[in-house]
Amino acid sequence: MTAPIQIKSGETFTLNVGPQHPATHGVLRVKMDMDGEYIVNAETVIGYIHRMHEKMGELKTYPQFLMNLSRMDYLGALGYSHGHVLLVEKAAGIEVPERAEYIRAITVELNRIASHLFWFGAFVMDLGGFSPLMYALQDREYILDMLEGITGSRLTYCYYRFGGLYNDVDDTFLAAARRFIPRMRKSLKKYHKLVTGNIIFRKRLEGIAPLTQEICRKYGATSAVARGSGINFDVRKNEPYSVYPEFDFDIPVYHECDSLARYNVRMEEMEQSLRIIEQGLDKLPDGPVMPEKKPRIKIPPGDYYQAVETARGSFGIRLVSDGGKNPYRLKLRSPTYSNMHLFDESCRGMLIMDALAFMGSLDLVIPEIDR
Amino acid sequence: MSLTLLNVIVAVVIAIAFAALNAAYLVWAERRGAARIQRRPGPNINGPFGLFQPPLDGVKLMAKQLMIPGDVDKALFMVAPVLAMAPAILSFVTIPFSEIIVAHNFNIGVLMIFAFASMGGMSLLFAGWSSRNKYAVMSSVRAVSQAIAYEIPMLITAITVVMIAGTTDLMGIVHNQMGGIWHWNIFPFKNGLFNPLMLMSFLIFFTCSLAETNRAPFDLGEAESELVAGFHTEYGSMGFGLFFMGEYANIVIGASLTTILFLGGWDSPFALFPGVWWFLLKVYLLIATFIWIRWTFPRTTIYGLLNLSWKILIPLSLFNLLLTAGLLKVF
Amino acid sequence: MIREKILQELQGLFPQAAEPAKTPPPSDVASEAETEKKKPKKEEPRANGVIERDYKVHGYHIDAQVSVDQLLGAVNILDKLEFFIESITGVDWIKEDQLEVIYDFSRYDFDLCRVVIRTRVPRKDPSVPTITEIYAGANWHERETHDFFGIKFEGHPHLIPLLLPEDADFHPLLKDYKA
Amino acid sequence: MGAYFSEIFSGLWSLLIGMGITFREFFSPTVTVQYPYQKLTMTARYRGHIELIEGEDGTPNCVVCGMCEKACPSNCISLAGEKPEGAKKKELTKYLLDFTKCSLCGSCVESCNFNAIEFSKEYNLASTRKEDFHFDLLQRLKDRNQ
Repeated sequence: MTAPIQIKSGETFTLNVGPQHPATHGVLRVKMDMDGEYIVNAETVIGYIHRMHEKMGELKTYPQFLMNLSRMDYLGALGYSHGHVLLVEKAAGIEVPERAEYIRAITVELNRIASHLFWFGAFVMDLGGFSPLMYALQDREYILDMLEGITGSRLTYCYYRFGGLYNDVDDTFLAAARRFIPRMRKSLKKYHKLVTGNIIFRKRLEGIAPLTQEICRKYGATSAVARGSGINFDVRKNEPYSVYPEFDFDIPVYHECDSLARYNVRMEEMEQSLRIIEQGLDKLPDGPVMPEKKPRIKIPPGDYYQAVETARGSFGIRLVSDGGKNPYRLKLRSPTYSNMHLFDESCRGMLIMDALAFMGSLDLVIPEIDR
Repeated sequence: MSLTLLNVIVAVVIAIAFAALNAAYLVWAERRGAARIQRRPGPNINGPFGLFQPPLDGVKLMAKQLMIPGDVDKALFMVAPVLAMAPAILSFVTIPFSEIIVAHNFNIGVLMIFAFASMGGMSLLFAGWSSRNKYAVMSSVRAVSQAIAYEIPMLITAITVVMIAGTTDLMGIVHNQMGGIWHWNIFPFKNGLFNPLMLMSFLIFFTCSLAETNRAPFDLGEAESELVAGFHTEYGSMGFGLFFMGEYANIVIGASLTTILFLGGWDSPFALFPGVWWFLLKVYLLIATFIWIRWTFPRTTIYGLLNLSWKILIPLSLFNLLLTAGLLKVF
Repeated sequence: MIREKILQELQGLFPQAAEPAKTPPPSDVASEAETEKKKPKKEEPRANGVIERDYKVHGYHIDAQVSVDQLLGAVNILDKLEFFIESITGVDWIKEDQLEVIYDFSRYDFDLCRVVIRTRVPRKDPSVPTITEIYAGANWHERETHDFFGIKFEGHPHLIPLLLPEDADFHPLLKDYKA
Repeated sequence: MGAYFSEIFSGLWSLLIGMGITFREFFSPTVTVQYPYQKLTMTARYRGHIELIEGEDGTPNCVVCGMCEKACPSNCISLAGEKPEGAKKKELTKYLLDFTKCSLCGSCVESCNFNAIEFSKEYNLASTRKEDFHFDLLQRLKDRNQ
């Protein structure tokens, strides 16, 4: 519920939400000027876990930087690694075996579902419902087990290599992935019954925090934030990369612009990811997952850009090369950085509980904002 | 005279013991129940089924240092937790567990319980205000508006029942419902009086007792994802422990009152065991529903909660009051 | 095609380039192969102008280097054509004693076109006008660039450290920064 | 007026459906693992910290080429070796792993051409002291053989 800002008492007080606050999912701080429960003004303060990945990128060689990408966003790590390897492969002209690209797409989509599941749970927990989180984590656990079986890690994967993959997938993974798809579809039905249909839940989100397309454009919002506002934008479709053109999937777009629309977009995205995984498993070609000769990474001077659709939106990575062993400059454009930025402007006049629900609907991962 | 006094003192001691025991083991039940809903075992290390967990938690709470932040209003800060616990215990005095197990039966029992219940809202206001914490103040303001919004429909539904029974005496209300399950107030046929809306009244009363005890989905006072811990943010040790116990004691009171007003008190549908067990069974079933609801739903918003009260519960309960009054006149 | 339109509009910023007879490349729209061949040989800074890049290699379509004065005009053109802002960043060209500010823009619709606007400022006194008036979302990006490179964005409403500590007086992405 | 009541009823119905779901979950079996009492075996590709592989004669396969040291992004490996008189290959004298910095990327194992290092399956590592994670892998190899 938003009200026009009118301070009747002429008195406001400042409320520090964070850096340690249950709703901020990490170390994020929002300085809010409040009039009672209404927010008059908000200023987001970030940078509490800034690690300067970009400088690390300049100091390390190309392969050494591989593992940093997964530390950016610990929930959807593979999407970020995917962007990095695609960029370097494009710039250095490395051919990637088809099987490797398919496995990348499958694992990225699995990771996207895992990330969305965690967001789903955490979002409902922001609204005060605790059990859905446990159900979501239970489903996510299947994905983590599968990915652990092939990558060796559960969260911060370092699986992709320039030219291919660290190792091939095994039959256990393929069988588990096939089993996972129907189970996940059943779970999604359960979530829709338990949460989406719930009257309390709907009342809390319907019409809350409307974001116009103009605001999305001025702030560069992507992912479900843009798609919930009726913008049909998904890098996988708009700027096809990897083997995504081979798959038949839809981009969910909702025109309500409110928090519920953003929620619906993500829930439907999980179903679409399942479709991609299903097709990927069917189409998975045989062959090597790395080129026979280990590729040499020699990048001609110039600058290169690659955007990928991660679980949190359009992740862009810009590489300025001077032809050396290390990147001359590596810029990581993180999607939640832009998505979070519009919070300040949009939350004015909202009640604090609506603002925090709005914040949850943005799907924040703080290390990804701070880099 | 002195015998009555002695009687009351003994009753209060028993009530405290009962409340404390209930609070401790309701926490255990809540944790186990929540865990089962979420498909995990819950506390299961200390003792069989984790049954030693509550006393150990109590010891831990009591062993902690009683921290009083420097800027607080000390008197109010200390009074608030006591004020949360005391009315709940005093309410136990008048609750009839069976024909004979009642500490002291007042002929204004319903009013007395409501009077004590509104003290609970005051304790939250005191706690939040004296803490000098912005979150706590916001929480206490919410708690007060919530308490006001929900006491009205709750009282109106209670008055409906009082009108049917013709007495404010809790014993009398139960007596009025004796004689088989169809005589309970929850069902529409009652002593020749046909009122189709009594089930709705029951639901209204149940919802209000959820809100009145600050239980999810109406736990706006301590909405942990917004207000950190709400009114008890600054409390630690037994201060927090008292709030906690008070909350659970209030739940027991709320469930008992619902049982007495709508579910026929100790009246047994079929006489398998004595009435007091039937009473406790009904109360604990209601409490189980409280727990079940808490772990299923997300929290409402403050305006959603007020809308629910002023736009739905109050009109409907008023309508039922009028209807009942009319029916009483007719039959 | 939005690509041709934006190319035309951006070239409009360079009046001398509009008459190709007078000034030959590199300020003209040079073909990709030509510039690529030239680049490695001599490391002289590129003159201002608009270049169409090979998307398959570089990942963006239009690369416009403008002077500091032309920046707002260029960004205004993009805003008018409904581009959204991706990011703002800097590069430290220490050999040429210059700092480069790079603005990335892209589109929401399926008419794919990524535009890069870049401008160079001297390292000594790096200052460019802010574009927060046009794109409100540039706010944090500019603050971040100020953090990392010390580039001043004239007219920025709140130019204090964002990712670095509040009292930071160092700029870690400068090439001569030693921790 | 009709919308008012239909909203109340549909709302109540949605709440009941939700409660039905949690009710069913209440009676389904638990899925968690009671960690310290119950342990899972790690998968074949699980990445613990690295461990030296020994040859048939009990000495490490390592030839002290230093590839792993070079490949490591965080400089957590330091090794030394010497060539004894008359021996064919260099012999490892020191292999230190600073596990506090390691991010388990696998670059070292990948870069090794002599099958000298592998991932261990150890995950029960916890300590309050930093020094506990400075592993002397050569010493660990000796301890393992005893």
